[in-house]
Amino acid sequence: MSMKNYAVLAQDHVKVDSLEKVMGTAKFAADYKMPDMLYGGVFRSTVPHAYVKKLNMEKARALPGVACVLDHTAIPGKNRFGIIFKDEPCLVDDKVRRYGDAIAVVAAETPELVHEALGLIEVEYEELEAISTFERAMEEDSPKVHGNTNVNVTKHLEYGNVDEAWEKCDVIVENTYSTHILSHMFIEPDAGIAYLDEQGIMNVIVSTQNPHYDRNEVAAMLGVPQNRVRVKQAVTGGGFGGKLDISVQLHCALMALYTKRPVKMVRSRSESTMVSSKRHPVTMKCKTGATKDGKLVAVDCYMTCDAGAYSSYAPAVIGRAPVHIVGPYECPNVRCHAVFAYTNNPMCGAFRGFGVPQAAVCHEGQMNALAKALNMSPLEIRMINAHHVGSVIPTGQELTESVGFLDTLTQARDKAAEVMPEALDRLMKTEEGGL
Amino acid sequence: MNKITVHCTVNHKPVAVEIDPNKRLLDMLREDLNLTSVKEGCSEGECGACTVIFNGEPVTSCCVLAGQAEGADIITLEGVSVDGKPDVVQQAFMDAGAVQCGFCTPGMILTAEALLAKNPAPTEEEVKQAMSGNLCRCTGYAKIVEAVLLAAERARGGV
Amino acid sequence: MKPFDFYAPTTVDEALELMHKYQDSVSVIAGGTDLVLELNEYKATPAVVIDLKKIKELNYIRVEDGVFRIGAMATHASLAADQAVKEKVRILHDATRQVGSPQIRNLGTIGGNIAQSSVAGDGLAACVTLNADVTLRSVRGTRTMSINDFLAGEGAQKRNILAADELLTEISFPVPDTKHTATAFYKLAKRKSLAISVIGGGMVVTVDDNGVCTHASMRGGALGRYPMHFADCEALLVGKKLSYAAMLETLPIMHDQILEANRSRPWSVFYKKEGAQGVFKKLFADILGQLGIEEVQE
Amino acid sequence: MKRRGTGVGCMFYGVGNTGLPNPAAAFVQVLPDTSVHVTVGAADIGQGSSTMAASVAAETLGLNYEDIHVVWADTMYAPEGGATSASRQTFITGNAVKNACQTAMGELKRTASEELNVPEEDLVFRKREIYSNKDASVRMTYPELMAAMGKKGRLAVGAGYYNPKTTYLSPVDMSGVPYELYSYATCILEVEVDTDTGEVSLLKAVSAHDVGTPIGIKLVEGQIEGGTAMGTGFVISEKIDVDPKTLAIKNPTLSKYIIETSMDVPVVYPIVVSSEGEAGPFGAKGVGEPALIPSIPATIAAINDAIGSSFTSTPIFPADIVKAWKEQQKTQG
Repeated sequence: MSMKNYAVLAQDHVKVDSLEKVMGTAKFAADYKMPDMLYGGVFRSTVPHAYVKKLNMEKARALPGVACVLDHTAIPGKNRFGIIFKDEPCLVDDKVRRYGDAIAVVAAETPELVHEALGLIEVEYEELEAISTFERAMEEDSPKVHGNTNVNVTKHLEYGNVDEAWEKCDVIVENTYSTHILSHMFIEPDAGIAYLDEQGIMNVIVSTQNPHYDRNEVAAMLGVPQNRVRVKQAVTGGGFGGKLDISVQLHCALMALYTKRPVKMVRSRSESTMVSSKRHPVTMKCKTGATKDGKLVAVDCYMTCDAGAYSSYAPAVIGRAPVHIVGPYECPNVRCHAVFAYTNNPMCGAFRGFGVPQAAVCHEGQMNALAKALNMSPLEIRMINAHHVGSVIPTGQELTESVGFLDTLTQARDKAAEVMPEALDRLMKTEEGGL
Repeated sequence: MNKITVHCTVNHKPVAVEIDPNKRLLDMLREDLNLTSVKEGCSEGECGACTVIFNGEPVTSCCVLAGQAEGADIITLEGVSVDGKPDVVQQAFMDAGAVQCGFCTPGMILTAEALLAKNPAPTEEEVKQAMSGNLCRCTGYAKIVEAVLLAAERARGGV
Repeated sequence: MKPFDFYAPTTVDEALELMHKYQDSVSVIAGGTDLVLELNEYKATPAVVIDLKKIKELNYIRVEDGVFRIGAMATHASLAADQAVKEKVRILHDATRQVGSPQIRNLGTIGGNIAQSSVAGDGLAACVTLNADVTLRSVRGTRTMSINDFLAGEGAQKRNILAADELLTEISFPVPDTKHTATAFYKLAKRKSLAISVIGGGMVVTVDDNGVCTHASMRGGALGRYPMHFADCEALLVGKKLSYAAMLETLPIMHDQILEANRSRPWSVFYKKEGAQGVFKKLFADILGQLGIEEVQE
Repeated sequence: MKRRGTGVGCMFYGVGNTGLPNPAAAFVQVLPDTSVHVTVGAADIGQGSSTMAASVAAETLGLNYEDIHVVWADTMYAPEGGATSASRQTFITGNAVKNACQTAMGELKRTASEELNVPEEDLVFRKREIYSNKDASVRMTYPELMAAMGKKGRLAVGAGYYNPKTTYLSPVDMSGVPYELYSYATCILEVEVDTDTGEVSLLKAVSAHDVGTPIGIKLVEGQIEGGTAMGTGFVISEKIDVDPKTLAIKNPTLSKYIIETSMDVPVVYPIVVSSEGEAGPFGAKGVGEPALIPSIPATIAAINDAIGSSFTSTPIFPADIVKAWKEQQKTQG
């Protein structure tokens, strides 16, 4: 590492939040307690796709100790939110689009009473066909999850001339890659507390990765100016992208508005995992060509994804994955066509990497396949194609600084030679001779 | 349901808590005694965030009813620090960079305290074993294991 | 949690009186690692909860007249740490030291594991492989029976013979003669800690002075409702000179038995049958090593 | 039988949102006693964005890390921070803090220049001291400077923001400048596969990350170690199961969704690689997501290397491994 002589950087300092965390005084959202505080809970759908025909909240409302039971009619402002497309309801107003959609909310004096009240709410559904695959979503006669198409978002990247490039290739490899749906499993389940302060400002203290976005959504839902809402991030127990969407913010604020009392919501592990976003499962059909020297000539990838019931960060994932589909390698001809669909599956969203982990499964698989076909070592083919200052990526952008890729390759190799020499030997060998 | 009174020692002080029997030790510590360092991450004894030292042994307080604490000696993270200052394990967690989101930290530190009380010079493997009931999603455990070894070394007067 | 009344008796007799009084409306806490979760999720809704932790007379591990006697309230941690168990009964040592996590092992008890009779109970699989005896007590009396008979019975919970007012108090089995008998347990799971067994394989083998197998017990936990009994495999070994090759010959039989038993679960049977053979290969190597018969290279 | 395999995984990662504006801001004030308030919108979720903000402020202002107090992620007081996502806070909030500090330094420099009689451009602010880069003996302490500021009725305050230099991408072919800078990484990872049971043991992983300039070494290492573990789990243990009928998640608990314990993770050797650049604060780039990515393809490749399989899909569970191994034995036998 050659670096400037920094006074503070590139050294170790005790993190600013460490002391309170090791002392146990750090306040996570569930740790807040306020006088007169209520506990909140959500009545959720147990079907994936249905119209709500009847909703009976009277028995729950009649339970002593229950402060409010609210459905979508209680929302004073907008009942649609979402980081990019506003397609998710705070409380279901037209139809249920996934298992676990929020239909009603309850605030009561104790968590036990919340549980009991939720059990008293009655709902009647008119069930619709549930779309559970990308393929079914794309069929013309399939029911539509939103609007009149199940196409959530598409992207097309085109660079160079892919169709003409294949004849310049000495070797072409073609494979289909797929990744699965995963959960962030941040250790702290979602939680938050909302209250109106003495100035009438709605305060929301919440476990979140994006307080300013939360503020805007709470203000829109309440129909008040953004400066009448304060969102304060509680100490947050991990996120990994899973706390970028709205969790309890809107429900807490809505009930605090109606009851004029602080309302705390703490999701159980199951509820948290059930309704927070998931990693997009992506299928990538990819054709890659190279010269006999191992230089990449062309990449063509068709990418599809079942993004689940709501859009969340899908437009961000589908924007990022094509740009990264070749990996950190030079390639003069690239095409990537991507289609993400709405289904009634669990909602996918932001998860550490935004589609690049999925793309990496594809581009690294293809590099290994090429190495095998060309009888080169996996390290060698990567070095031959590595980005450097002056390389151009498939959007036409030239890289002008800070491209340390080759250094990561050589430094990883050298460290491996030291700590895992036999393992590195296997990597340096070509495929010849096989196993 | 008849309320019960639980007499126990919490963080070196005797307490008597009148409580409904359908509460867990976790609830009693957090709600009745306001010891909110005890975290609830999974409610099934899996993540270890609610770990407390119970009669000298680390246990997950979500798997214990409040009534079972009768007569017990219980330590939470609030009872670890010395005169409001971090003890050797807490300091080592800070110095080793073992704290990220911090939600697993209380359980991690208590498990480490219980380990070091019995085994002041654990091997790396023993530390990994001892900490294997505390899930962490941020650190990959490397710096946590490092912190426990560092604390052991410092406690023995090494550094 | 639904409301309930809570009792923490300090003697077995006191506990039995309470169980007799409240019968079906009682839930008993041995370790709590299952019951407290069920209570919390409203899956168990008893009117009365009886905690056994305060009953000191149920917490022991001792050897008496060549018999291991283990109190129901002995924790997994205490069994895993017990020197006699480690030296003489590797199967129980290896099963209990891998239950859940350190925290769970400090709470969970062998009696609870057996009384719960869950599909993937490691302590249960080990005790079944050992063909241990269990002692049950109620105000009506005491009965001792083999653990297999215990599991075969239909009591209050349907999962074993225990009546509503009956308490499992002791597990016992003869101390193995480690010169001639070896025991082993292998836990195949999805991770190295905090894991539920995918397969918990247990094996006990006795040989005579000539190395001929005189007794074999082979069980596979989590392969069925109760630890699967590979009786035909055992029969094939008994009377043979023990060797890795001889032991490997049992695997096709095991394969077919698992395939047959899991026909209704086609999605899991492939791995169960292949994985079980992998598990038993490790057990064979372990047993042969303990008896000093053969070093098996993996 | 136990077989070992090695895999390599590489990646690059554009820091910040893709071809979209995504600014973040910061406020700073140096108080009369030289302690500092830095206020940022960035949500710190434990990864260390606030520690980063304190470090960048201290480096820029010429103060010590301990002098800085950071307030974060309270919309009542803190300016827009944007999301803690896309590995963007070190780059974007870091630059915002640097810009805010530089604004605050306008008055500090003017005052120091007057007091020391040194042109502003020759002044060095470092570790609580201000001196001339021509003659280091011409110097004053920060408290002396703040006293002078007080006498002259000047305040050291600044607001700053930063928006990455990107362009919107073409709707036709996605051409344009999607990100201002990119992080790079390489991971080499070794596994041991039990062909009888399909169990995978993660042995060692070397993961080298070009972060431009590391703000803090342990901060970067912690990201790499955690990311590497999460990436291996991505391949061999984690999976959400969805009920085919209700489309509900069947395993929403930590007992059924399997993340790694301290006994499962590989031994990770993190390598912090630096590279030269001007875009990030002092050349720093993001590492949060890059930390995760390369161990995913490296794990797949290592398993394929160990048993000669050609897995192209995740997850790879023990049953898949046993099946692949058996099939391969069949074709070879």
